[in-house]
Amino acid sequence: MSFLSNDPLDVVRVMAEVQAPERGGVATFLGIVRSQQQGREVVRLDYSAYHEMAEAECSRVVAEAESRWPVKVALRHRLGTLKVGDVAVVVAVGGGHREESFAACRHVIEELKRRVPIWKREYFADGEVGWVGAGGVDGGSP
Amino acid sequence: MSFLSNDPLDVVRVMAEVQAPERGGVATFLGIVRSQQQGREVVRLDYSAYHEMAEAECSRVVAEAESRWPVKVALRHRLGTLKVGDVAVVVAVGGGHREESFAACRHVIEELKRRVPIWKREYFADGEVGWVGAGGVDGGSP
Amino acid sequence: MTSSTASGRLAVAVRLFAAYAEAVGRTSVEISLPAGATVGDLLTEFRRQVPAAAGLPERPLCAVNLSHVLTSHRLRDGDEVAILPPLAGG
Amino acid sequence: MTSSTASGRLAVAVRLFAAYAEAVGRTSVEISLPAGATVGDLLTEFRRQVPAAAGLPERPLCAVNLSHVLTSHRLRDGDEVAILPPLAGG
Repeated sequence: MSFLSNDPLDVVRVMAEVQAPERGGVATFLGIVRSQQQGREVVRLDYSAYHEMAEAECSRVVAEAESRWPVKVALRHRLGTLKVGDVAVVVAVGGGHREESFAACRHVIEELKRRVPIWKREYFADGEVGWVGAGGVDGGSP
Repeated sequence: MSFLSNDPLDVVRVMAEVQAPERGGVATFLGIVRSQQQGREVVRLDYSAYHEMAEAECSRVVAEAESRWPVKVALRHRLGTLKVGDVAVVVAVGGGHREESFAACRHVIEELKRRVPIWKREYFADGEVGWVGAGGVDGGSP
Repeated sequence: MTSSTASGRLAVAVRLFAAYAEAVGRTSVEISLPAGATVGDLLTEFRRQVPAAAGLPERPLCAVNLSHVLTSHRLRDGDEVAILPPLAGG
Repeated sequence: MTSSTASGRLAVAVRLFAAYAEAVGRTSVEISLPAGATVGDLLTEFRRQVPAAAGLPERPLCAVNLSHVLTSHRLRDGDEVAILPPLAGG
């Protein structure tokens, strides 16, 4: 199974992956391409990744969440060119209780942003193009 | 618009109601009929409501969340006979930032459980039938 | 709904749902109370007039005109009062 | 990938992505280092050999063999080292 996809994400299918008769609460997060970034109008985005590591890191993030909470996690991130309104990431978590599902869902999206090597290039309405970055400190992560 | 429905909930449609170009994060919660309740096997549930008040209270819960956070909220609860695996409730929240979407989504499901007059009758595999209740204290709420 | 403010009394419609409707065997009961009566007074009068309500909890969740209220809430003529079993939505 | 442990040196493949690949003008560079070298040593040597890397931050996010590491991480012959621009997934 791959966590990365160049095709539009099938949100319903990702949510279905974590549903089961013993899991009463499904928490889901969709990250969607916004029309504005820091007040500037975005036309489209290009997402790219260090594929092998992004897959490995997604797998670790999911495994960690599933060992910390009694839940099932599904995670998918889209790559390539996305337009405003497109779904860039889906995190779906099914658990017996909503507290766990919410906590794990939140954790997975935070860890994805912090650890998974994915980059995005923004194309603005004024013609400018730029890489999006959030920091970049020593050796970084976990 | 009605928050209560006797028909199966259209999760995709409810999620679509809160998506917009300026809302980059959509948090969703699905409450699903579990196969087990306190270790007993459930066959089906009947949900009923004090309709007029349930609609009014859902409306207030949504309005409160939308005034507390800069988000759009969609809420739907199913009534009638549901079988294991059916979706009983959908809360979808779209916001500019995921913190707000998660916080509002969690808030709405908690308030719904605490305030909206909906009841459920469980039909167990062993033939027993019972009303589900979580407490019932003085004049209760908000 | 009987209007009886002229007589210094008020009339309210009591609605019952789910487990409570089943226990009492009715979904609605009209109750007459002295002016100034509270939801707590209504509960007392309701139990007196409806013996089948004896099994309801001492202080159930109550709503007036579609909003949750405390038992200290003062009633007005024509109010719709609901006695709510423990909620179980979601 | 050149194996050179016999000579007391090690060879690693440095991979570059996104903004850094663009800045340096390459996606991969082979670097030879003394045995026992750390990721920090690699960064120093990399900047020396690849002048276009001067614009990279002093202490970028680094990964070895698909896992995040600190710059104190000791390298082994044949490691794949990635210098990662600020992450922007989600």
